[in-house]
Amino acid sequence: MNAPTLSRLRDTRVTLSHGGGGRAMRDLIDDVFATVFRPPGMEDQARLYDSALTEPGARLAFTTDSFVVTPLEFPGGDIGKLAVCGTVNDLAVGGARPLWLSAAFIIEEGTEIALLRRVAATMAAEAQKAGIQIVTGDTKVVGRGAADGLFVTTSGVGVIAPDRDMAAHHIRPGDVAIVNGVLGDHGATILAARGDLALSSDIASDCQSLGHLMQDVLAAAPATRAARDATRGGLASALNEMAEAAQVGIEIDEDALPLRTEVKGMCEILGLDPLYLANEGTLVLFVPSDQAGAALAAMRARPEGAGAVAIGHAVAGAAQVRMRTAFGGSRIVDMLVGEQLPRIC
Amino acid sequence: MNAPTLSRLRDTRVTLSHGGGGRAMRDLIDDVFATVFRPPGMEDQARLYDSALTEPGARLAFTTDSFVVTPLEFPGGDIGKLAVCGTVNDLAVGGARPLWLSAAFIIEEGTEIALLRRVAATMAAEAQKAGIQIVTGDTKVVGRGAADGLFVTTSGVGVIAPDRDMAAHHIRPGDVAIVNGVLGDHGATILAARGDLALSSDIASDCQSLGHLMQDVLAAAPATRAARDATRGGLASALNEMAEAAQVGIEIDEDALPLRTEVKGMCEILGLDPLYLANEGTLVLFVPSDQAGAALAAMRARPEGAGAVAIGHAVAGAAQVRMRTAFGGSRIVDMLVGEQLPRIC
Amino acid sequence: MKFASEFRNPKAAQAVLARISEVADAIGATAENPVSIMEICGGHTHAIFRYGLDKLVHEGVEFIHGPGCPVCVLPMARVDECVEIAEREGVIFTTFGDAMRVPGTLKSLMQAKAGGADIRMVYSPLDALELARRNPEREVVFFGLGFETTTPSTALSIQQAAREGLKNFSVFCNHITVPEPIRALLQDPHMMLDGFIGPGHVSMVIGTHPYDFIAQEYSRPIVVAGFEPLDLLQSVLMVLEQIRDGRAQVENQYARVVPAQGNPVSLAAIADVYERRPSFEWRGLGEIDASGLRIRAKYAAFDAEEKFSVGYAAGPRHVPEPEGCSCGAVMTGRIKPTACAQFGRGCTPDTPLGALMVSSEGACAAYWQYRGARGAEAAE
Amino acid sequence: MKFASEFRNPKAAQAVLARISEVADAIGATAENPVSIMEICGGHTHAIFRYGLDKLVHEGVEFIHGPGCPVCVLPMARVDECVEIAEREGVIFTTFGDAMRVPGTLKSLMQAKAGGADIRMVYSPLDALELARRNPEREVVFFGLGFETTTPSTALSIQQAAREGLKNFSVFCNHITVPEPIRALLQDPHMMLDGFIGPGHVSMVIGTHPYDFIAQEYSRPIVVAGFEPLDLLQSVLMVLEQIRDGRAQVENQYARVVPAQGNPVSLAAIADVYERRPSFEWRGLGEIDASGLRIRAKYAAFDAEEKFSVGYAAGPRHVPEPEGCSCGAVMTGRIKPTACAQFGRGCTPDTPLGALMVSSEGACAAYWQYRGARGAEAAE
Amino acid sequence: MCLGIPGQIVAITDVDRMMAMAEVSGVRREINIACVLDGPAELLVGKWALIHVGFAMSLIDEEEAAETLRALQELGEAQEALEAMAEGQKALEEGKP
Amino acid sequence: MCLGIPGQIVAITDVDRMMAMAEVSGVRREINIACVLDGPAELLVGKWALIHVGFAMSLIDEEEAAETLRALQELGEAQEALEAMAEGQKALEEGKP
Ligand code: SF4
Ligand code: SF4
Ligand SMILES: [Mg+2]
Ligand SMILES: [Mg+2]
Ligand SMILES: [Mg+2]
Ligand SMILES: [Mg+2]
Ligand SMILES: [Mg+2]
Ligand SMILES: [Mg+2]
Ligand SMILES: [Mg+2]
Ligand SMILES: [Mg+2]
Ligand SMILES: [Mg+2]
Ligand SMILES: [Mg+2]
Repeated sequence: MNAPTLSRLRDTRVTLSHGGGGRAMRDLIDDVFATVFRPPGMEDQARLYDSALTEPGARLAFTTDSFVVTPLEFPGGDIGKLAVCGTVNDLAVGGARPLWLSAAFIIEEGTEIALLRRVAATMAAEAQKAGIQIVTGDTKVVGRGAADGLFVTTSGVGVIAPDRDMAAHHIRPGDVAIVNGVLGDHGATILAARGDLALSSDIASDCQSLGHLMQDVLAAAPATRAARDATRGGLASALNEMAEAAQVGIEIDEDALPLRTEVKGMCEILGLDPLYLANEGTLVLFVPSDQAGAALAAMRARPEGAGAVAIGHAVAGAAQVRMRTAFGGSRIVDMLVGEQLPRIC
Repeated sequence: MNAPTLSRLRDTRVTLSHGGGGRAMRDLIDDVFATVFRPPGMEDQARLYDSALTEPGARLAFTTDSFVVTPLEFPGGDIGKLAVCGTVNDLAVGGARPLWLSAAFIIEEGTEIALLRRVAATMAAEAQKAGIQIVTGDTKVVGRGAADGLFVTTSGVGVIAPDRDMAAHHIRPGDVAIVNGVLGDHGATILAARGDLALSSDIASDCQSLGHLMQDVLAAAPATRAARDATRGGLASALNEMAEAAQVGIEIDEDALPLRTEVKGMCEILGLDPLYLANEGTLVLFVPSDQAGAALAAMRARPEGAGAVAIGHAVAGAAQVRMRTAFGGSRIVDMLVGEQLPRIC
Repeated sequence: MKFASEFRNPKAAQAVLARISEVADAIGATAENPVSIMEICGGHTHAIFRYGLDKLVHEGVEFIHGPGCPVCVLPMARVDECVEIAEREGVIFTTFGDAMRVPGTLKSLMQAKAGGADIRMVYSPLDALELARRNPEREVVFFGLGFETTTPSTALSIQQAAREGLKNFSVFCNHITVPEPIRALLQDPHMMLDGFIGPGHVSMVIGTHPYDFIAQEYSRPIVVAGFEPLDLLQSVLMVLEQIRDGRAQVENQYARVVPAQGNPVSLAAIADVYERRPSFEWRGLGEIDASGLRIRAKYAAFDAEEKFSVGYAAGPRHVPEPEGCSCGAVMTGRIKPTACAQFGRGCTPDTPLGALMVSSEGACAAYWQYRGARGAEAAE
Repeated sequence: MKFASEFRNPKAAQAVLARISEVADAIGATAENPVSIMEICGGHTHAIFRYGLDKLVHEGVEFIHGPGCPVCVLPMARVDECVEIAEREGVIFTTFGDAMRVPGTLKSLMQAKAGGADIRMVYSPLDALELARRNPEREVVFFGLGFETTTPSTALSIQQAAREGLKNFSVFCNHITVPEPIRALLQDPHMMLDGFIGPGHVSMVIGTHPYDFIAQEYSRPIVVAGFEPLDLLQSVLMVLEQIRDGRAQVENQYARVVPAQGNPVSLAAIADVYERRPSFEWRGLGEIDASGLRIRAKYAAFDAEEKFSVGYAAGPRHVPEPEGCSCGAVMTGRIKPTACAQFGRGCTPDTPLGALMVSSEGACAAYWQYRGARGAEAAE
Repeated sequence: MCLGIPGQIVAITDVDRMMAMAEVSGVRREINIACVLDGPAELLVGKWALIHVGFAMSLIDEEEAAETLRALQELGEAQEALEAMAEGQKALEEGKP
Repeated sequence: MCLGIPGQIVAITDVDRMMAMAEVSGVRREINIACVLDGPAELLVGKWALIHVGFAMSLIDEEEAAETLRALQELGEAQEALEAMAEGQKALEEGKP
C-alpha cells in the first residue's frame, strides 16, 4: 500500500459538479478510480500490445456488459466485482485469454464517495486476481433519480489462440455437460439482499472469475466444444441457447444438480425454479465424453471448480432441454418467458 | 433494406420482462438491435481479425465512454449518434484507425420501443458512415426511475499504425492549434433542448464522426503532434489538459474562435462561457507550424472540417492557457471547477 | 426440507405407482376409457407437471386440471380495474408477483408499471401494510386475490389496519371460494369426472366438510391432498380405491396440515371482514352465485372498490372473453389444452390469449412449459 | 449583438485608454500612488477581468472590487436556512444557478441536492411560478436573491401569484440594496477610495439620485456605467476627469438603459411587496442598517420565512465567518485577494473558504480564474 | 393460490402484533402467527407451521405426518413383498433357485 | 446580480399576464414586460429592452445609445488627430517628409 496521498476530494457524496468535465471530475477520477487501476491512471484511450496478437491465426475477442444490480453491495461481492468477473467470464467461456478491460461508470448524484472507493478497490483486486488489466475508463454523473446509484459497464478484449474454436454449434450428441459448482447462489442472494421480500439468509453470491479455470480445462480437455456462463436467465437459459445453436437435445438430471439448501428454501418460499436463477461465477461446458473425466479433474483442482459435476449430456433429437426429475419423471426445461416473478399460487 | 420480418415484439414500451434473460429479452434484442448492426446479430462475444493488427509495431487502441444525454433526441442527433461518434472520435484523436465498437444499453422500464428502434437505426447509419462495425452488445432493463430513459456505453477498438505516436506531451512551443469548426453547438443545443430554461433556437448539435477527417489530416500533416476532441468541459478543458501534459503554455486568440451567433446569444443570456460548452464533433489538434497549412487544407476539403481555423499556438512557459481577448486584453482560460452553471449575476 | 423431502422419495413412489396400476387395472381403466380425476387446485396442477406425474401414472388415469388458479380465473375486467386504481395519482398498488403479467383488455399490471404506475410486488399483505405505515401521504392498495387459503391473510391485515387506525390502506378484494365452482362443474351436463383431488391448503382453512356435497349429492370421491409428489400419488390411489370399492367419501390424505374442522381463527377473521357477493364472474366459467367475497360495510374504509368507486361499486360491467379461446372447455375437462386451436399459435405464455396460459399454474401454461413447449411437440 | 458589440470595439478602446493615461498622468497617478476606483457591481468586476481591462488601463489606475455580488455577501446562516427549507418534505426549492455552490456551515445547495433535496435551477422566478402551477401538491419556494436589479422580478412574481391565488408559492427573500453598504464603506476610517463606478442595472431600477449622497456628503465622483468594456473605460475616464477637475458629481454613462428617475413600475412593485428590515447581515461586512428587504405582512402567505418559520422569523442567529478569512479587508479595498493568506491555499473556487471565492463575480474568484489561477502566478 | 411450505418458528418477534421469525432451510422471514396462536406465544417456538403469504396458517401435526409416511412405507414394503413373491414365482417357473 | 442583456421584443404572447417573446441573437425566450408597458402591448413589438431574469427591465433608448457611441467615436478621432500630430511632429524633428 502506498502512503495515502492528500486527497483534493473533500465531498462525501457525488454532486453534479463531479461530472462537469472540469477539475472536480478530474479530482474524482484521480482520487477514486485512477489510483487503483493498473497501470495507474485511467487514460481516455489505451494503447495496447501483446505478442499473442501477432501470432498468425490469432483472433481478438471483444465483449461488453452493463451491470445494474440492486443493492450495489451484497454478500459475496459488489457491482465492481460483478463487472470484472462478468466480462472476464464472457471472454473465458469463448476460449479467449482475457487481457484488457475498460470500465465506464454512470454515477447518480448523491452516491457516497466511500462506496465508489470500495467498488474501485474491489475491481482492482478482482482484476489482479483474474490477471487482467483495467486500461481505460470513463465517469459520468447523472442527476438524482436518473440512475440507481451506480451502473458499471465493462468491455473486455482478449486473444483467442490460433487453434482454438469453441462455439455452441460444435456440441454433438454424447457430449457431457459439466458445471463448476452450485447453482443459483447469486440470484438468491440478490433476492434476499434487496430487502423488499423481507427474507434473510446466509447465502452469498458465487461471483468469481473463471478465466484461470477455463485455461486449465482447455489444457486438460482440449476438445472442449463450448462453454457458457449461466448468468441472467440461469442454467436453463444457457442450456436452451446451446441446444438451439447446436440443434441437439440436452438431457440433465435433477439429482445431479448442485444446489444449496438455502437456495432450495428460497425457491420453495417464493415459488421459483433455481434453474432460472442468475449465477455470476458458474459456467456450463460441453466436453466429448472421453475428455469429461479430465475436464472434471482440472476443474476440481481449483477452488472455483471444487464443486464441479457432470449434470447431463447432449442427445440427438429436437433442440430442447429435458430434465429427468429426482422423482423419476421427466419434463421440459424451457427458456424463461419474461423475468421470473415470485409466485404465491 | 430487407423486407420487414414478422416481429415477435408486441409491446410498445419496454417492461422488466425484456430484461429478464428469457425469451422476451431475446425478442427485444433480435427485433430492435440485432437487425441493424453489421454483421447482423449482436453476439455475446465477437471474434475479430484485421490484417493491420499483425503488422510489426502496430498497437491496439481501446477506449470507452458512457452516454447519458437528456433529452435522448435533440436537434442534430440522438444518444445513439453520440455514442458512435464519441467513441470513434476518441479512437481517431489518438491516431488510431477505428475498427470495431461494442454497444451496451441500459434501458429504463417504460421506454418506448419505437425510440429504441430510432436510436439503433441512427447507430447503424453512423457506424456505416464512420466505417466501423458494431460487433458486440448488451441490453439491461432497470425499473422505472432507476435510469433516465436510456444510457448507452460504447467501447471502441482500433489499430494504431507502427509509425504513429500522437500524444499531448509531444506538443512543442510554436506548434499551431487548429479546430475543425464552430464551438459549443452541442452544449448550447442540449441546454435549449432540455426545456427547463424555456429557451428556443435553431442551433443543432455538431455531433459527427471525425475518423475520416483525422486520417486525411495525418496523411497531409504526418507530423501532427496530438489531437483531442473537445467534449465535456469544452475547448478550455481540452487545451488545459494538453498544456499540462506537454508542460507548455497555450495562447489562443478570441477573435479567431469560430462561434455561431446563436451560441454567443445563449451564452450572453445565461452568463456562460462558450469555451466550456461541450462539443461532439469538434477536435483541436497541434501541428508543427510548417505543416499547419497542409493540415488546414486537408480539413477544409471535408465537410466535417469546412470551418477549420487556426486558433492559436503553443508557447514556452507555464503550463496554462491564455486568451488574447478581442478587446486587446489577455486572460487565463482555466479549467472549469465543477459544471458550468447558468448565472444571473 | 422437513415435512417435504420425505414425501419426494422415488422408491416409495414406485410402490404407490404399482398399486395405482393394480387398482386401475382392477377397475378396467384404459387409455381409451380412462378414469378422469380433477385436481381442483392449480398448485396440484403445477406439481403434477413439475414432477412429471401425469406421465408416470397408469395410462388409464387422466388428470383433468381444475379451475383452482385464482389468477387464471380472474376476469379481464378486474385486471382493468386494477390498472385503473394503480394509475391513480398517489397510489402505491401492491400485488403478488403472479398477477403482474395477467392481461387486461388494454394492458397488464406489468405494462401499467412500465407506463408509470407505482406497482410493487410483495410477498405478503403484511408488506403492503408496512408500506402504508411508511408512506402516510400515499394510498396503498393491496390486490387481494385468492381462494380460502389466502383470504385469512387479507382479513387479518384489514383487522390490523383497523386496530392501528391506518387511513391509507385498502384491499381490492377478489377473493373467491372453491366449493361453488365445483358445484357448478358438477351441474354441467357435459361433466365426466370420476373423482377429485381436493385442495390441501384451502382445506386447512375451511376443513373437509364443505366438500361433503360432492360425495353425498353427486356421489364422487374426493381426497384432500398435500402438494408433494407422494401426497398426490397416494391421493390418486385413494380415489381409485374408492371407485373400485364403489364408495364416495371425503377423505383426508393431508391430515398433517388439514384439520377436519379447518382453522377457527382464520374462519372467524373471514367471517368478521368479508361477506358473500350475490354473484362473481369467473374467467372461462362466467358468473357463479355466491362464489366471491366482498368487504363488509363496517370495513368499508379499507375497501378499494368503495374508496375508488371501481368494480362492483361502480355498477355492472362485462368484458367478453377473447375470440377463439377454449378455456371453458379445458377447465371443465371437455378438451385438453393442446386441442385448443389457439394453443401455441395465438396463445403462448409471452402473449397469452386465454386465462389458462397466464399463470404457471394454468393448465395451458403448464402444458406449454413442462410438456410440449414450442408448439411442435405440444401438438404431438 | 446589437447594443453590445458596438461597445466592444478595440479601436475605440485605444483612444479611450490613451485619454485615460493622459488624464491619469495629469493627476499624477502612479503605480505606487494610484487612483483607487471601486466598481461596486460584481458584474463590472467580471467584465474587468474577462476583458483584461485591469491590465490595459494606466498603471496609476487601480480597480477596487466592491461588495456588489449578492451571492458573495450572503451570510452562511442564510445558506443554512435555504438548505433547511429545501430539505423539507414536499418542497421544490428553486434558485438561480449562481447560488448552488455557495457553502453553508454544513453544505451547499449543490450538496443538499446530492443528498436528496429537490432543488432546481431556474432562469427566472417566472419559471418557479410555473412549477408551482404545475405541482399543486408541492410547496415551491424561490430563493429571492439580489440587489435592486432583481427585486422587481420577485415582487412582480409575488403579485402575480397573489392574483392567481396560488397557495404553494413562496419566496425566501434575501434582497439587499446598494446605497447602504456604500455609505457604510464611506464611513470606514480605513476607506481610501477616490471614486466609484456605479452599478448600471441597479440604477435602471432606482435611477441615479440615490447616489447623490456620495457626491454631496462624501465628495466622491461616481459614474453609472454599462457592462461592455467601452462603457467601463469611458466611465473610468469620466471619473478621472472629475478628479482632475476637482468635481464630485453623479454622472450617467449608461443613459441608453438608465433613466435618471429609474423605472416607476419596478419601484411601485418593490414598494408594494417589500419593506426594509431594520438591519441585515452581510458576509464580510457584518450587519448593515436598513440594507435588506422583507416581504410585507399583506403578502405573508408568500413569505417562506413565515411559512417555514426560518431565518429572521425564527429569531436571532449568528454564524461566525471562517477563521483566516480576509474578505472584509478585500471588500473594503484594504488588501488585494492575493494578499490574503488563504488565497490559493485554504481557499480555491472548488473549496471556497470566504465569500469572495464563491461566485465568478467575487473578486477572489475572478483573480483566480482570469489572472492568477493555480496559486503560483496568483501570488506573483 | 396455495403455495404453502413448512417452516419452523424460531423466535417471537412482536407479541402485540403476533409476529414471529420463521425459518425454512436456513432462510428466515417474519410471519404472522395469529392463526396458530392458542396460549402463550413462546410455546410456539420450535414448532413447525404451514406458511402461506407470510402467515402461519396451520401447525403441522407431526404424528399425522409420521402416520402418512408409515402408510407409504407399508405400501412400499407390501410392494417389495409382492415383487419378491413375483420373482420367486418366476424363478420357480423358470426352474432357477 | 446584474446580468442583463439587450433583446428585441418580437411578439406579444399573453396580454393578460403581460408576457412577450424576446429574441437575443436568434435565441428566443418568453419574458414579462410589465416594467416597460406604457400603453398597448403591441406597440412594444420591434423594440429593444434590457432583459434580466426573464423580465424586460428597461426599454433601450436608441438615441442615447447613438449619442454614447458618437462620443466614443469623437474620442477616437481626436486621438487619431493627436497621434497624427505627434507623428508629424516626430517626422519634422527627424527631418523626414
Ligand atoms: S390455449 Fe389459450 S385460448 Fe386455448 S384454452 Fe389454453 S389459455 Fe385458453
Ligand atoms: S482568498 Fe478566500 S478567504 Fe481570502 S479574502 Fe478571498 S475569499 Fe476571503
Ligand atoms: Mg473515452
Ligand atoms: Mg455472460
Ligand atoms: Mg470519457
Ligand atoms: Mg435512485
Ligand atoms: Mg457480454
Ligand atoms: Mg472524448
Ligand atoms: Mg450481455
Ligand atoms: Mg426517469
Ligand atoms: Mg396418464
Ligand atoms: Mg492598473
